[in-house]
Amino acid sequence: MSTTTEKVKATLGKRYAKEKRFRFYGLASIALSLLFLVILLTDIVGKGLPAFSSTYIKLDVQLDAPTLGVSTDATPEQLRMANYNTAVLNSLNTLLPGVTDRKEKKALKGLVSGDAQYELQRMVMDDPQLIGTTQSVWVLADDDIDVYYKGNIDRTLPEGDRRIKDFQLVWLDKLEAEGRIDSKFNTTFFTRGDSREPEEAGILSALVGSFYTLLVTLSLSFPIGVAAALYLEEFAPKNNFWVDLIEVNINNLAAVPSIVFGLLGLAVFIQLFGLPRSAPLIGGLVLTLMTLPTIIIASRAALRSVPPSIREGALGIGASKTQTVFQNVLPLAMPGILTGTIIGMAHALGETAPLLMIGMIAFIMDVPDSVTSPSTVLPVQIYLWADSPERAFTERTSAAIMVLLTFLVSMNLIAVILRKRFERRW
Amino acid sequence: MMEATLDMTTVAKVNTATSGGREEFSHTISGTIGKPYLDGKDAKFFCRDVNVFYSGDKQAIFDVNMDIGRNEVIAMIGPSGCGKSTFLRCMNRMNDTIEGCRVTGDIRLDGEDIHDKEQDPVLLRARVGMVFQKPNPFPKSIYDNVAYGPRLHGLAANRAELDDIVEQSLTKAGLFKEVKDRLQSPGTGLSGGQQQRLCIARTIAVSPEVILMDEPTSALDPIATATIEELIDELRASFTICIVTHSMQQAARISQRTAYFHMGYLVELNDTKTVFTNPQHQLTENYITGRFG
Amino acid sequence: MMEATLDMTTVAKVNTATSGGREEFSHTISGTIGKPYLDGKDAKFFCRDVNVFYSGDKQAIFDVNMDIGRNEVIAMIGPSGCGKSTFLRCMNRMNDTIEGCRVTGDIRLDGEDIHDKEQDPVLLRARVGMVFQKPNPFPKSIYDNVAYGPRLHGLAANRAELDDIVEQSLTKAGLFKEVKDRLQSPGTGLSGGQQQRLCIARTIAVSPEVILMDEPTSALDPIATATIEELIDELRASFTICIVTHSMQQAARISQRTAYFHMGYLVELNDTKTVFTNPQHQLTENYITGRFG
Amino acid sequence: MEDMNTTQHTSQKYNHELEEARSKLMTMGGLVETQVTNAIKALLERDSSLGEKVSFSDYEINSMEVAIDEHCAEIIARRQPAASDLRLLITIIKVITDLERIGDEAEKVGRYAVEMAETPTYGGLHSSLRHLSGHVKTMLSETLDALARLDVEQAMQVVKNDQQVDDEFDSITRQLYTRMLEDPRNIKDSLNVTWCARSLERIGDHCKNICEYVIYLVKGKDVRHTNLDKIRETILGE
Amino acid sequence: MEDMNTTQHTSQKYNHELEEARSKLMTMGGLVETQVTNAIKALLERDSSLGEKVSFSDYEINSMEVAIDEHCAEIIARRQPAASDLRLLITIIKVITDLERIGDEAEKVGRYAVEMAETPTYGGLHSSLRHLSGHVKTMLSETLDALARLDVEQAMQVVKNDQQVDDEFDSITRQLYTRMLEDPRNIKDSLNVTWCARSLERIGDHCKNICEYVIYLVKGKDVRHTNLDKIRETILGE
Amino acid sequence: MSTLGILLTLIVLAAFSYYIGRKRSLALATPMQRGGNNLHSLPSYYGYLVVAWAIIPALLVFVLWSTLEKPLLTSSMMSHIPAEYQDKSADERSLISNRILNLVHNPERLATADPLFKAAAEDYQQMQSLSNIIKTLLVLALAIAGTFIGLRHVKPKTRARNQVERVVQIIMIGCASIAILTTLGIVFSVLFESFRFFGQVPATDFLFGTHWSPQTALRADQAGSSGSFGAIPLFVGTLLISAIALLIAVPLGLMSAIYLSEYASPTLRAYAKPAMEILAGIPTVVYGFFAALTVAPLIRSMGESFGLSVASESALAAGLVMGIMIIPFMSSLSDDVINAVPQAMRDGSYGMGATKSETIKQVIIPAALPGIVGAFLLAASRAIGETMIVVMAAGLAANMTINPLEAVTTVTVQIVTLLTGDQEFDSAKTLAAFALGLSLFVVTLILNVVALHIVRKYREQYD
Repeated sequence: MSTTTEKVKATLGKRYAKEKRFRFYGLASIALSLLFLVILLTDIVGKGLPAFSSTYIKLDVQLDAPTLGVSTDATPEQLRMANYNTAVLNSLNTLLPGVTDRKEKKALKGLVSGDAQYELQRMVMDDPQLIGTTQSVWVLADDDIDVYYKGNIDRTLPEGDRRIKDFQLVWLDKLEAEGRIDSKFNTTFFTRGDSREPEEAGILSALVGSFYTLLVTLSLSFPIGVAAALYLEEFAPKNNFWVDLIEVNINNLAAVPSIVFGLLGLAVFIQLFGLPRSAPLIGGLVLTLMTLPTIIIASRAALRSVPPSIREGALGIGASKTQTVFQNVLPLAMPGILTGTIIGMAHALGETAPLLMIGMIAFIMDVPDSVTSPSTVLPVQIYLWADSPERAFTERTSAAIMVLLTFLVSMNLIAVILRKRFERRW
Repeated sequence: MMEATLDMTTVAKVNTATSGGREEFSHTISGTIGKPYLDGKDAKFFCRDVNVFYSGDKQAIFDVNMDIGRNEVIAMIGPSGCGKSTFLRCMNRMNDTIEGCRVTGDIRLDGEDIHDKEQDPVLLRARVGMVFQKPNPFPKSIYDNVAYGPRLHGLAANRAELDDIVEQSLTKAGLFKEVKDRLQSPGTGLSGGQQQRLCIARTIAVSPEVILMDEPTSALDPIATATIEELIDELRASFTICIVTHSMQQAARISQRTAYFHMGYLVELNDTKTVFTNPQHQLTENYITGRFG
Repeated sequence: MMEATLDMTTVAKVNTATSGGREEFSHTISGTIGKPYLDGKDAKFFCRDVNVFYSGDKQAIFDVNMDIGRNEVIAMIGPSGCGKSTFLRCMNRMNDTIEGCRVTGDIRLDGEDIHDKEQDPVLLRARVGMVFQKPNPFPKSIYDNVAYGPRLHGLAANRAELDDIVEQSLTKAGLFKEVKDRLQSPGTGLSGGQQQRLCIARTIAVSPEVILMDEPTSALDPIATATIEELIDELRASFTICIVTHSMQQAARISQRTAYFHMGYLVELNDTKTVFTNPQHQLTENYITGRFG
Repeated sequence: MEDMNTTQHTSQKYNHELEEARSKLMTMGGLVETQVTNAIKALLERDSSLGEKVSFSDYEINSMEVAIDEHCAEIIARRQPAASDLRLLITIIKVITDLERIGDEAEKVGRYAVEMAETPTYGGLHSSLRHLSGHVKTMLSETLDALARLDVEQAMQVVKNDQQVDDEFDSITRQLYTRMLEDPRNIKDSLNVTWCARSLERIGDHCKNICEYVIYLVKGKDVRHTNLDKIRETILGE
Repeated sequence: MEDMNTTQHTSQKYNHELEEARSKLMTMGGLVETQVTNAIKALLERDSSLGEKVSFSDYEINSMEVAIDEHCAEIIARRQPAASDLRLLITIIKVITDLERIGDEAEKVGRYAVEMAETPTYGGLHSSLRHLSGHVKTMLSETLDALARLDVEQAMQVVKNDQQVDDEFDSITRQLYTRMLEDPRNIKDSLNVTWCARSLERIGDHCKNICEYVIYLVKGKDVRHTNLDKIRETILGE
Repeated sequence: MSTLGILLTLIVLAAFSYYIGRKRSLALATPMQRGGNNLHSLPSYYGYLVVAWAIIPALLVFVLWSTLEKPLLTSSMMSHIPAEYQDKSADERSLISNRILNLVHNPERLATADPLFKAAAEDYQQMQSLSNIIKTLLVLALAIAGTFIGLRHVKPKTRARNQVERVVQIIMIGCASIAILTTLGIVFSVLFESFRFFGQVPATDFLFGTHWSPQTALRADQAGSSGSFGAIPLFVGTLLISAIALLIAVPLGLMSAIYLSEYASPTLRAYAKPAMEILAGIPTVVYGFFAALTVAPLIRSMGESFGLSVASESALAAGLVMGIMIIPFMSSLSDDVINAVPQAMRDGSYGMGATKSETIKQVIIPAALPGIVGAFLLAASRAIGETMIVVMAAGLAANMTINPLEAVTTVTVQIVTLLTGDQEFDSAKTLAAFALGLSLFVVTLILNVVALHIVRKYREQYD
């Protein structure tokens, strides 16, 4: 046996031990990273799941004309201004009679959400014939009650430490015994805009706002991004000062903190051009500038992955540069470009900081109807709710996060599928 | 015109690259030895004083003069970096696509100056097709690959005509039998040699007059190489073929004339038989016999 | 042992791939023709009934039997996909690094079973070096490239010894003169041929007994190729060399014995002279003479 | 490998080139055979014009030799032949030398035929000469046949027959010697007959050489300067 | 290309192989020269033992021919030579055939020398034979010299000299004829001398062939069967 | 016509002009053998050429008009209001113009408006509709005229393809230049406001001051009325949180990448990689939420159980979560650079008898080092610029400390705090945000440029 063999043999044990250790570090890193992910997701889901149901209380409301102050033939305007509040109060009083204490009275009214009277309003305006009848209506319970029923308020705590007092508990037990309390799927969350009252707060306006914002972003950044990438990758002269400058700029912009884009939007779009604040248009513009580099870089990578032999082949047959690029290179790069675009859109969808700068942080109840009307977006909504102290808002924040993540995951999934599907052609 | 250029005396002191360093050689290149010129009638391409410069002052080709005959296979050989590929790419102006590449001199295809302002490089490339080192079928169906050129240049008035062109081109490229049942399957699914023949079919489809081939078999195994070589010989009947190859054996096998390039100079251009049995220039002899330094 | 394996009669009906489709050939491969076995004393490698399977049931190598002699250059040739590279990679268990690859049979290096549990692939690879198709110097200095192996295996006790090993290895690889003034410059800065010689020097530095080469010149031009071939001939004095090449001419030039593989079978293993002037098997003859179908 | 490779090269052109070399060889063989036949005919039938024709026709064979040599060199340079192809080319290169020499000998016989046309008879020599030349003619045509069909058996037969030719030549020589002793006037004629017989014998030798090349070509084994039993052993035994 | 390629191949082994082929050729040439010298010496000095030695030594040359042929075939198969290298190998293949034939002729001369050792004198023929053999010896040694030095000038000289040898052979034939007429007892000896002269003449022919190959090797032009003026024109004029 | 209407009309016109352009070229062509003709370009290019003539001038005018319309109309309106308003300060005048525009957009309020404003508003409305009509007519006329001019260019000899391609290329250049405009926009907007800030607060105070309290007093006589703008505590805070984040992300990310690309089985890779990508796809606001509501309390309670005092908004919580956020960023960048190392390099090392970890440590990492350094710098840049996590999980108190258990604030937090809510654009407080933005931009710019340079050099090595 040669000396080499002997020398090598002498070191082998140590080398294999090192190998094992190194391997373990790698595995541990992955495990740890994924553990974080699991903790994060379980935490959010655990917190957010309850928000998809809400507690309702059944009231028997007498819709008599005098109480409401209107008759069946009242104009819609009159119907709208009618006094539904009293009707709700009355029905509560009937359910739980004998409440006299001022504090308790206030608490009694607070059993149901402020939305109860609007629920009645909608019913009556839909069908004025209801006036004069007594209707059994499920109305939203107050957020504290909701939280209680989801088991997040501990009855065993001293009274002073909990938001629901003993007398309220008595009422609730009574109502529950009568079968007047039930938990239903929380449609409000998806059909309403923001609200100061957690039980009435929904994400619809934010969703629509996000949709408009993304629409603007996509319709600007995709064509511009692809055109820019095409130019830089296929047409631009090499070693040209301006082209290098553009390249450096794009690469740099991709890594500039998003908040700086917010500053740009604030200073240029709002102050200089005087465009309306809080509008999806501005949000979209800012996000366009922000996602453009991502799309350009992804598109360029996709273009670059198309082998040069394809270009040479087409040129060699007598296709012009432009024909080559548009007929041969671009279609091949499209899956990559689309993947990049979807990922860019996903980033844009999750982006918060620059939108704070341009005032999309406003409290918006109404669903925006155009790209210029004031609106907010989903992540900003999350940010706003996360700041609210109510326990019920925490729930809804998590729920909103779940909705947001669902969107993001599905977008990423589409991107992955797209990539998988078309990668095979190479 | 022959007399005018024959007395050109570009005497250049040539450094032959050795694999290690550089060693000065005493051989000089003064004009081109052999038979670089043909009768005016026979010449398809006519190249005089072709010089190519890369970005800056780097000169890649020095005063190359040659005629390329109708229906001949002319092979260009020489060590790496000798400029054979660069020269080939002058002929359909593919060098235009390279940044900073400048070509001077007179190159005529059937008497027309290809560098003329009126001459559109795109049209030129339809007349002078090119086949590349790596088979590069487009990731489309076999049919669409071949139909690409005719569509591009509007050569077929209708579908039937296009079908006809595709079939003829594939047949000429010796591929029709093998693929006729799967014209709609992707061209990238073929084997390497078939892909290269597909690329040849694609080039033929626009009925070029000249086909340039840049090491068309260097990515293929010996079997596929043999098939392509055989095909080239058959194509000679209809096209003029210029082929760059790093395998001198290949040049020996398939060409009628062989051009030996050395450091940007065309050292010798002669009948292939002469080049391989009795080369006239010492540099050619050294290269052919494997005396590299 | 020779008797035991000689009467093996793996009669296989072979489909020879034609570039177009597949055509049935009437030639059968029954054992290996020629001189696959050497005297026990002379054999460095001893391979019996080697089979290689890729993931699933795909078999790449069928019952290969051969001996490889001390200080000989054995060349393996055959059409693409014939299994020559796969077989080569059995010999230093590089196939272990491929997912789902399984090797059966008896391969012995100096009588030791390389698949033995006691046998360590790391140690084996120190004894059986490998040079690859593409020159792959590490992105380190020339010195560090060569010193990589000795450092890895702790072959040098001190700096002076290491210097010595590096110089000797570079000298043997015919590179020392060219790089001695720039040992600290990166290995990737060398030319292709020099890079490949650097890789050879790197392999030599751990004083292997056998060097496997997998198409070591396929990425190089003829000049660099000639230098490497010359080097291989010189290295034969100290090492046993197995080389896979797709160029039969190369096999003819550098080897003492040539093995012809066909569709996973070792068809013929014979003195190179015999293989190239008077091959014994029809398949070998067909391949050598360019009758591919 | 039992037989010559009969499958086709992938390169049709290569096939064609080899085929051409072979057919040129056969053409040359045919030409040589005609020369020999004519020379013998001129000799035996004292046809001086035919003899003259033979002696002037040699240049054709010569130029064919040069052309075939060149063709083979070109194929070697361009095709890098190996194995049977290479053996074929080397065989051709070797064989044509012998064919050319056969041609030369035929030319000589032709020249002597012209000279001897005047002589009334060769006496008893005529039949011996006829015998020898018949033998040589057969040998040549068998040789060319073996070459065309690459028939090892036949080639070996020819190699064997050469001994007979040599023996016949010896007997002719002896007869001539006797004849010269008998009558000095016969000396000139006898000498001419000797030269002719000598040439015919040499043609036999060349045929033997050619057949040895045929064996080499087919079997890949060089059997020149080996005795017949050994050849048989080498080719068939092993 | 004015001269033969003297630079080295990148492959030392290739150089070595070619060098070996050439040196084997020269060795064979030397051997043949010795044979011829010895045969002539045996003939002229009536040394029968030397004659015997010559006739037994031919097998060496024969086996060398086979070995060189094989070596050249191997180089062609393994190295795919082109240009001057290829011409060198083809030349060697061709030249050794001629050398072998020269050896054969020497053997014959040796055999006749043994036979003729008994004869007291060749009469006046002795000096003619000495003259002829001197000429042939010079021619052979010049040929080998031209081959070794690839000297075209000298080769052309040899080609030219062949005519002289032929002339001398003719004169010897005439003398022998006269001698035989004079005294029939001389016939046997004279015939033997004729055979020897004939062999020597053939050696001259082979030398001429070899020199023509040398010209082909160096100049790449085949000058066989061309007359001398034309050769000069082809080689030097163009 | 409304904007949408005009655009739709243009699209219809474009389709029409394409059709006739193409048709016309075919009509002019003379057929040659084998289906070809004597046109320079394919017929569709002639169609596109006509489209370009029809659309581009019209579109340019349209965009120009639309941009200039509003400022021009406003200024003309302002020049029509009575002189006494003309003398007012710029702020007040802008207030007035806003009120008038408000009226214009809400016509139902016109009835109750100040007659003066009402007149102006009505005037404005008239001018606006007039302008709209002119715009519509002009655009359509240009489009039609363009179509005709374009048609005149349809001749067999016209190099339609070349011309169309030139137009396409110019459009692409325009798109690519947007990147420059964006950078310029950032630089100028941030610089401009920063200069105004430094006009009020000396740059040295900003850069070297150690006290940050931007709240300007409500009343002039309050102490520290001008606020203090020493940014050092912010920088320290930013660096502290970033350092914590990188300390977590770099080793974990790098080792994960190594394991995934070199060791992991295909199955593990198939699951672990997308899982890591999910981590990367989670919006920062979610991390912020997680940090503020889950991690921070957890750290606090854990710290308390060890008897340490931990701030409820500790740097550690923010840094930790930020680290988690950056792990996939780091790992995917490292993965890229590791995969860029050619397989041949690995084979070379294995062939020498190196173990996997030796190959990784001695060949792959050194080969990938520049790329990894680049990835590290990019990760650092990302950490420094990260906003939402720190806004939600880090404090507002500008403590100068390197104790990770205390609350610190960062540059981005301060920008958000200063710029959300009501702002006056002239106050130092608001402008300070831009100054902070400038420093943030400059720092990340330097990091990015250096990192990208390194990465680019690295890539070139293996391309």
